[in-house]
Amino acid sequence: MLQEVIFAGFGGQGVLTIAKNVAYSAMLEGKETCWMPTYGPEMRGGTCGCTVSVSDKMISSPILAKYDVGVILNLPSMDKYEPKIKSGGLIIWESTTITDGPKRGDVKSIPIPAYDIAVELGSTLVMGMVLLGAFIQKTESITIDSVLEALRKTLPARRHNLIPLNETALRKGYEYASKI
Amino acid sequence: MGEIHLMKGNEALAEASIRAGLDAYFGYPITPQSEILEYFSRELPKKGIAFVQAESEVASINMVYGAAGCGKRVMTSTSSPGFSLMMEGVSYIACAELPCVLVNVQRGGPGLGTIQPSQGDYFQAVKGGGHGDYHMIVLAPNSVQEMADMPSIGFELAEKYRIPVLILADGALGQMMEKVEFKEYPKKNIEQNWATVGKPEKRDANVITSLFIESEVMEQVNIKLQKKYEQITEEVEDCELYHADDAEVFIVAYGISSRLAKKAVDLSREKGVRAGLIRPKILWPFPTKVIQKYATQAKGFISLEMSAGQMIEDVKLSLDGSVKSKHYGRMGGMIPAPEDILKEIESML
Amino acid sequence: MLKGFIEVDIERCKGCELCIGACPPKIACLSMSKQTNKKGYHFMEQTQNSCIGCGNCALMCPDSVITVYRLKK
Amino acid sequence: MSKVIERDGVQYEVIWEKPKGLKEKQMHYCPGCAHSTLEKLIMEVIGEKGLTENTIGVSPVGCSVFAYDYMDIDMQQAAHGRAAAVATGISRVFPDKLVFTIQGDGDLAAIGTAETIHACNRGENIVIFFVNNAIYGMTGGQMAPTTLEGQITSSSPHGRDVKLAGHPIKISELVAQLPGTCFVTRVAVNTPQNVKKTKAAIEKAFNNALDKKGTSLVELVGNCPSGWKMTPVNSYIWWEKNMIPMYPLGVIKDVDNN
Repeated sequence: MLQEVIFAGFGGQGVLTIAKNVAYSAMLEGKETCWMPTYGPEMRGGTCGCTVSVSDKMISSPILAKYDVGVILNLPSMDKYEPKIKSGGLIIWESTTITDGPKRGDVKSIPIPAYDIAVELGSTLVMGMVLLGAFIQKTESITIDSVLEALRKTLPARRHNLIPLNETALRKGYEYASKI
Repeated sequence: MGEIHLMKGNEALAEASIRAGLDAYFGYPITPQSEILEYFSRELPKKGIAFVQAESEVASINMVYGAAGCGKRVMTSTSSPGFSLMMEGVSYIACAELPCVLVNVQRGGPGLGTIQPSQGDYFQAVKGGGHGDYHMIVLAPNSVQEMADMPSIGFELAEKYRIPVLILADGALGQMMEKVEFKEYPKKNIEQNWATVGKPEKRDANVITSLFIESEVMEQVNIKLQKKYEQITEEVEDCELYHADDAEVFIVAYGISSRLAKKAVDLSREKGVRAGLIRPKILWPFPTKVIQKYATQAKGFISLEMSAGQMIEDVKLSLDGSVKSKHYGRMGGMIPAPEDILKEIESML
Repeated sequence: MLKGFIEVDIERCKGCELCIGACPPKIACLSMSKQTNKKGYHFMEQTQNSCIGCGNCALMCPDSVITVYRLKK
Repeated sequence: MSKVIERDGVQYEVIWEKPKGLKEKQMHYCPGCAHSTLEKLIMEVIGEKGLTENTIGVSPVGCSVFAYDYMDIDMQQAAHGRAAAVATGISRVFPDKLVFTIQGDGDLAAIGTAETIHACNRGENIVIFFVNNAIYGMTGGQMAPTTLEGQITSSSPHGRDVKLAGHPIKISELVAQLPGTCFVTRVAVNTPQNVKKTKAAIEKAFNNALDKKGTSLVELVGNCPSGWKMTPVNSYIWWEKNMIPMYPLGVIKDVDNN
């Protein structure tokens, strides 16, 4: 099993962090993984993408041109990455702020109003976690438990109070996706 | 087995260098290697290890010269334009026979170029780069794990042969995160009686220099260097082989390209095409004997590089006309697609 | 009895004459030799016994060719 | 205790002899060159203070490039302009050693300005000897950053035109502005008295380094008889008449006296 995923949005939406959570969780599950940002000179606000490969075997190329799954957080990223999703692939996208979903008929579209869900939960910062919950539900490439363990390992102790909120967000996203 | 970490290549290289007994680091910020500088700036002062953010790459490499001349384990890191600036210093270091480890996390060029990964600095790395007849040993990692393994290997080689060792990475290897395990790295145990440490009464003064104004002497210095390079060529070689045993088309690729190449080899094998990969983990000296060994069974060689074709020259020199060969690659930070590589493989049959 | 005297490493002398200018005018015990050393420089020498061992010549000599002696008190 | 010899039954003290720290090899410097005098004085101080085992010197590109052939201490030869960076590297891995450079004006004040300013600004615990003779000596007397206005050199044959070539740069005054420097002084070796003052400045600079006070820069206003195309004696006259008024002698900065 090899799964190649692109996470994309604008800088500051936490795209790199969500992607890192996926890679870290995969590592904790004993899988091979590679996290690769498409970095730009601008440190904030630019379009920001990050690929994560997860596999049972050694990962050959970490640089990808086509993806199995896209997790898309803003419209420019939709425009950029929709054509790069493999036929039969999956696009999980933030449907509160992105008005136009994927136009292709050969990919599965999963709109998640992650922004609204995050607002309901009291913090827009967990929007990414809502989408990650949906990603887990649809791909089963990692589990919510390993994301939580990853958070415990990667967040500094003073931030551990945020883990319950992140867990709620993950589960909300998972739940929402299970109905699609 | 040690603890497994998920780290960027740049950070893994920095952490492993500390574990390998680094005594000093001098550097200057440039994308995509600044994490190395930042990591050291955070960790080295805590450990009492020398760290200076220099005023330029020119200054960094000369700080390396000074500290390496004292027999210490010294490192600098930069990316392509910065490495060009260091060339003068590297030439001095090579002639003065100072051991040190240099890191070039390549970006696209020429000029200021792009910050995306590239392999356009191969010639500069393996042919010398600066003025005069000299070489560096050039190590080419292709994973975050190797980014961590190579500083120690580099220091060992540098001290054994009194030669600068270059770790030639690229932006992708520097920026990507993978699993990495830190190992027990050997510490320096070679006596360096040539180093400037302060002259005791009973020995002659040690002098670190690359100036030999009399031609007769300068030629002898060159002969000595060339003998050393011959010895290294005999003794140092490291290649990874992938599906080589029965391959009829070989990709030769190093660094990040070799990961793309592996994928292309897998794709070919799925289609029944017998492709294989020869990956030099050490670019200088070039693994000529390995290429020659597999030339006898091969229909063709492809040098896959993210450049206009540089390593292809060494592949051709190794093959010496015995088998056809060609270059394939993209430039400027563009990445060759495995599907396109596959087409190139098929074209060699 | 001499108040002082110098010894000159003739072969290292480059004949710059700075020592001569440094010798106090009242003493003026140094002059340039008509002869040359192996390198072809006219070297300096002490030609008068008026040396007081002040050391000025040696201080000025860039090439450290002069050893200065002064009567021990 | 000075050495004593006997001649004609009378005892004489050795007032001055060639420092033990100078190698036997004869210096390549031209007759009357101040470089030689400086190296002699440095080795006198190192010998007198017993610092041989504790000192590492750096010689750059330029006339002082061969300093390691004369000074019997461990030394490194640096690329053109980079001596301060090389000294930084040495000093950072050997913080307890005395590290010094000897650099000319072309080396230090042109190609090596960045390295010089930044080493001084970081307050590297090193001593920089700056031999300013207003000319590139080794390459045949070309104009240097410190060349005087109107001064004729092989690359300013009509005299230095400040409109085209800028003004003579005063490095000591520049680096004295930097908090990293603890001692900046300008000396000369054109008279016996000034030679003594130069030696005292060297001692003070070395003490500063041993006490880890920061960067000391000792500018030796020097001569270049060959580059200036003069006899050594005439170069001393020109030196006093032209160089010293432009580059006045004396302490420019001393944190001990603030």
